[in-house]
Amino acid sequence: MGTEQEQRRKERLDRGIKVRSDGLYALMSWRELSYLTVPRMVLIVGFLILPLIMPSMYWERVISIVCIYALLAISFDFMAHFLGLVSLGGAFFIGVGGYISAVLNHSLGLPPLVSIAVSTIVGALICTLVLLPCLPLRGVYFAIVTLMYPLFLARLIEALNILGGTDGIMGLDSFPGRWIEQYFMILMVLGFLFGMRRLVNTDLGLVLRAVKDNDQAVRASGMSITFYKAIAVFIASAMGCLGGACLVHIYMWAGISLFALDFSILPIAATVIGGSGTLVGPLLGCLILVPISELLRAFGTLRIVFYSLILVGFIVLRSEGLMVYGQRKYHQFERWVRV
Amino acid sequence: MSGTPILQVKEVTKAFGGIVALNRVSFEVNEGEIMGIIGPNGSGKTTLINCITGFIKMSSGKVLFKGRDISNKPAHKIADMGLTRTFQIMRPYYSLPAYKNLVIPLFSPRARRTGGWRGGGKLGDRDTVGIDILEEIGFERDSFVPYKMASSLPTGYLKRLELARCLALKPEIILCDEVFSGLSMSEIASMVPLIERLQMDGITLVMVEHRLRELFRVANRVMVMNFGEKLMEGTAEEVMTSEKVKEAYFGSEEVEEVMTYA
Amino acid sequence: MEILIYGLINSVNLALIALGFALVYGISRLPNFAHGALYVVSGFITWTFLRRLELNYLLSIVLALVIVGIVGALIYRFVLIRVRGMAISEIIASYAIGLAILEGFRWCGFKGLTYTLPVFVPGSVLIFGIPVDYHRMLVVGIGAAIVAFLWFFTHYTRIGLALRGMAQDERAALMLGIDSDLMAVVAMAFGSALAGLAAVLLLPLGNIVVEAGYNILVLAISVCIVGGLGSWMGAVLAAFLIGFAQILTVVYLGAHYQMVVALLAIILTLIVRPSGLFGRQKELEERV
Amino acid sequence: MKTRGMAVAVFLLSAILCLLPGGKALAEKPIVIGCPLSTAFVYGWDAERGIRLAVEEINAKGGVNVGGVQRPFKIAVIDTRDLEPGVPVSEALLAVEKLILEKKADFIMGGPIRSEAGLAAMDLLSKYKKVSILTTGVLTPKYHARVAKAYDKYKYCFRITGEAKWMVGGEIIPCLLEIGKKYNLNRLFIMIQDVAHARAGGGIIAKVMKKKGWTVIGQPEIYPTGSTDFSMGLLKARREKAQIILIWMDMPETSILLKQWYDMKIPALPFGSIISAAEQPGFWKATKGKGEYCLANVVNAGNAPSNATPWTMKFVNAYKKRWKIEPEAYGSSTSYMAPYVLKDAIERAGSLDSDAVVAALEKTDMMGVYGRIRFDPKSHQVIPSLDPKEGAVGTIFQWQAGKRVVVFPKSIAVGEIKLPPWMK
Repeated sequence: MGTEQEQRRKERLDRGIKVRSDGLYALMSWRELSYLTVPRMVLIVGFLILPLIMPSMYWERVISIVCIYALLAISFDFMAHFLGLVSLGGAFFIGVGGYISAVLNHSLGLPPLVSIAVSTIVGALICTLVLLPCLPLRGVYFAIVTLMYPLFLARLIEALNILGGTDGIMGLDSFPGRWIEQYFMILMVLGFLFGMRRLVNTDLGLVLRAVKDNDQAVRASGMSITFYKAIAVFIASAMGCLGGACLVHIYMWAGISLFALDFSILPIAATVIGGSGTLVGPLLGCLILVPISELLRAFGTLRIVFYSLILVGFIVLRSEGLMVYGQRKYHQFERWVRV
Repeated sequence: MSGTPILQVKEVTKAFGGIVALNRVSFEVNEGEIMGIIGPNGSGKTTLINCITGFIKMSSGKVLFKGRDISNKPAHKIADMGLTRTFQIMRPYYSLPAYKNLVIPLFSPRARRTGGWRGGGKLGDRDTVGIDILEEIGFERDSFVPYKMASSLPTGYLKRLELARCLALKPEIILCDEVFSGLSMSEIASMVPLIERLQMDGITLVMVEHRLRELFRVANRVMVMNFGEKLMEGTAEEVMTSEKVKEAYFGSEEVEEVMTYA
Repeated sequence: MEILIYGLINSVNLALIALGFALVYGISRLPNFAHGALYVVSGFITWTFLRRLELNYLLSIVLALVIVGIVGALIYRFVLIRVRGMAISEIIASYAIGLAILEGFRWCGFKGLTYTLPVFVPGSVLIFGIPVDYHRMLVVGIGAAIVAFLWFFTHYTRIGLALRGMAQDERAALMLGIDSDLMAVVAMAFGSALAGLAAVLLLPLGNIVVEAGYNILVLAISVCIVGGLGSWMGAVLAAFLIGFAQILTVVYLGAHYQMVVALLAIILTLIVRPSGLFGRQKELEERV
Repeated sequence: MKTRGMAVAVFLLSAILCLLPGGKALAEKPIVIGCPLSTAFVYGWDAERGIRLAVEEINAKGGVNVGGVQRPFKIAVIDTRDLEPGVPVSEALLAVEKLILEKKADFIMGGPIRSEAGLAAMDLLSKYKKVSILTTGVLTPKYHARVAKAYDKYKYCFRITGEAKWMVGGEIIPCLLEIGKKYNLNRLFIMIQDVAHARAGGGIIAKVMKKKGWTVIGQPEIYPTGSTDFSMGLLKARREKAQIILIWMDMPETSILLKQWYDMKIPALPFGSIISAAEQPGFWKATKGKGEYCLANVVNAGNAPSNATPWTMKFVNAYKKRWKIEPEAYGSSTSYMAPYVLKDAIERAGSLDSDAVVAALEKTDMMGVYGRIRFDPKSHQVIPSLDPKEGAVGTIFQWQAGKRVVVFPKSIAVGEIKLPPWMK
């Protein structure tokens, strides 16, 4: 009965070139050198050329929005995958960064680029301080607190009628030039992307991963976990606040709708689709999701339905995300093997 | 072995809701000494270690380390002072390779100050220092064992990794929580000389154990606990002959056997 | 005096809203972020039965609750069951489904302010000089009845005990032969039906609007967190706490701080006692 | 094989292209009107219907004569979702930019509806130098104040609908005083939504009515957007014997407020300076008559049947025929007038150039659906008045026996204000 039919199973093996070029830093041939650098160059050059080949200025604005969401997505991915802190607080970072930059620009008259830089640092400090008491929380609790912070701040600004109340702060000046705005955003995203990838492999990055893996062991090694979590939250919120500050200067306006839920949900969707843990994945996720949502704009609210169904599909089918799949395909090949 | 007490535990009590886990336990450990703590399951041994190292808040009592009061201080501060511990349930970083597991403790403020286990004040590259420590506690240097992922290491190596984590901090005292449990005879045999070498390097050890035969070979003094209270304290021989210990262990033959053997 | 009456009414409303969420989380550890959507959807379904098909009011309510219960069960069976355990995926998946349902209903025409449900009993009466309408009193009565029924159900019926077993410890329940997935589906169906019931009771007071879904979710989460995620009795008590707190802020502090109170309650509780007032003490389990 | 396929495709493409300009009737390139509206809300789809009706009528009569060439209007509507909570305003601004840059809109009409989005869009419009006529939503006086303050930057922004300052000073307060004289009521209680324009409006009304000798009870009760319980405020009104409750809320929960007011039989007349739920004709059926006696303000005439000008009833009937329902929200008549005002301005300017059209718009003088339409040259705000012959006339109506009866201003009133029976 069926015994003679030989069982076959798929086997995955690393490609020869991967093994040779992996870890050993003496790269012999151009082929190995290109094997490593080509994907990275494609990403960098592609992302830099993108604004130039865009049909109309409108699509350039879409790219700036992609950059903002990409910053948020990378910060979410960094915190969730390398720190174990699942934060639904993208809107919180955007709001804090945006409002600080608006106040600096509006009342102190700082030029946009200066106010963005200052608001990124100050915003990150404020976010870290505000989140400090919630760092020991785990899983669902931390997620819910970070989800509540933006809603709370929005209602607070609305109730106390400060910072321009519900009308918000208007008349902020935009970036000096169209191209400056575009390439400032892109360079920031690429800078943070490759900066984070390097950070993750440094000793500090290892400590953060250890905090996620087993924080009691880190405590037993004489290091305070809250301190290291605070450093990581500072880095992540710096990215978020930068995004917020840029958004405010692109639209020359800041209001309580900076705390909108979209800023929390879309980056997570992008990370899930792009592949969490690879830091490039979320960027890819944004590059896919934001333009799609623009194209579907004509369908009105059906766009959101389509959006959430993609998200549910990716989560439920638990495909590990495009980037992880891409890496696997790039580094390995599969063949059938008789058992 | 100078006689000055390095660790003094006074009247430590801990109650979880109604259950009293520790009931006014007090003892002292002198510098360079190996002290054993034995007792049936649930006698509060691990809770005692957790209280001393600050992982659990004590209900009452004091702990002095080299004369300084460290009761209820945060765990990482106590570890930073040199009072390190291993875990009964091992806690390596499974997602990292073995030598990278040591990068974390070598990243701690204490390691930077003291330069790690053999550093003598200056901390070299964390990876090489890590591999040195691993080699010293029994990871073969030139094999690929230090580079294997922690998740694929056998229990013996993981237990050694726990010890290596404490060594990386250049500790003055290590509280070992059942280092021998779960090991095969051969692994224990190779572990005992390691413990003795640590003692010669001047490290004080407090070992919570069930395997009495190996403990009695290394321990200078032994304390027996039962239901959260200290039953008695004394040299290995006194403990083995005392009636109270027999009752606690209801006359387990093992004590008899060890008597004939020692 | 009016603070007492309307504080009670507000608290019962909050309890009804939060009960479904607390039940689902209590039993299967699943934060059901589609709660707000199920609430609003049951309102629209009842409306369609009532207006389009002219069924009698009670029948359309029962049908709507059954349908919402089935929808809740299907959501769990085909979507959430595959993401059990991963905290972030559960939250995102359930929130995304909720979003899809809500925006889907909005797209196929349920827009504007003209969708309402009639009140059970029109008119109002003066109690100690305070006008209270019959419908709100009815809601308080039904609310109390539901809490009593839930207490009876979880203490004296087989399914109820099985649900409580799973709430205490899922693995232990599995060992005793309780099929945890089936129980989770039952819990989700029950939770969604409760959300529907809350909708059917509270929506006649105003009109059915898609935006209400988001507020309802925030209120449900705030009550469940303060009450301690996992214990539905805690949620009922927390509902009274927040209900009266809101009414007091409206009277003494000013009405515009009302929403701020609910959100502040969440943040403070989570920082001070993550497991909430009545939740099980998880402190030890996390520490060692 | 591949190259041959390419050749065929190219040939086909060019054939289609040259056919296109052949058609004569609608040959001229259409004038594109971009409408960034939140189509999921009554203000959005109502404004869209108004504009669409006007454009259909204009195109039927041959379109717009631009320097001798007849060119039709073409509408491009985009959903800005700006009235939805949780949606960032940048989404609405992105929609405006999509209209300008991708759909190549020559003019923007209707405008983002939420005040903060409208104000934010002003900077964008001045950046791209696009003429925009705001017809619904944005009521805040800040809008035309900014135009007046930085004229050369914001000169492209026009607003054809009424604004809060005139609405309060010119319509609501005189109407309140009239009710006060008629039934000698003078105790006012104010309930407003926690939104900037509501706070400002509520504050001004409280101050002015105090000066006019009315007793205003306590501070205005401010309710956050989305609050679902108004019992405390209504009970306070009852306890303090308020006679008129002024309501300034544009959120769906206002129907909860009205139902509670009716159930509690609060002896006070609800006066909705802005009360979104009560504006729609469907409101009556939805609340089973519980909204009886509620006064609501629809900012401009024509949104409720009245005979302000000969054109008003013509518009109401045309609207009912086209969309099978009476004009719903306060944006419909203004949105209907905007294309006509634009057509008139373009024909006078003779070209689509923004600056020329701005100059022409400033000299607009046209008898429209809700009175005489003229723009203040400095602030580009339509000039309001109580008399349809002088300027744009507002409308306050009262729900009486299921119908929306216009009761103020006197010049176009159709009925008298009535008090609820339990108030006598």
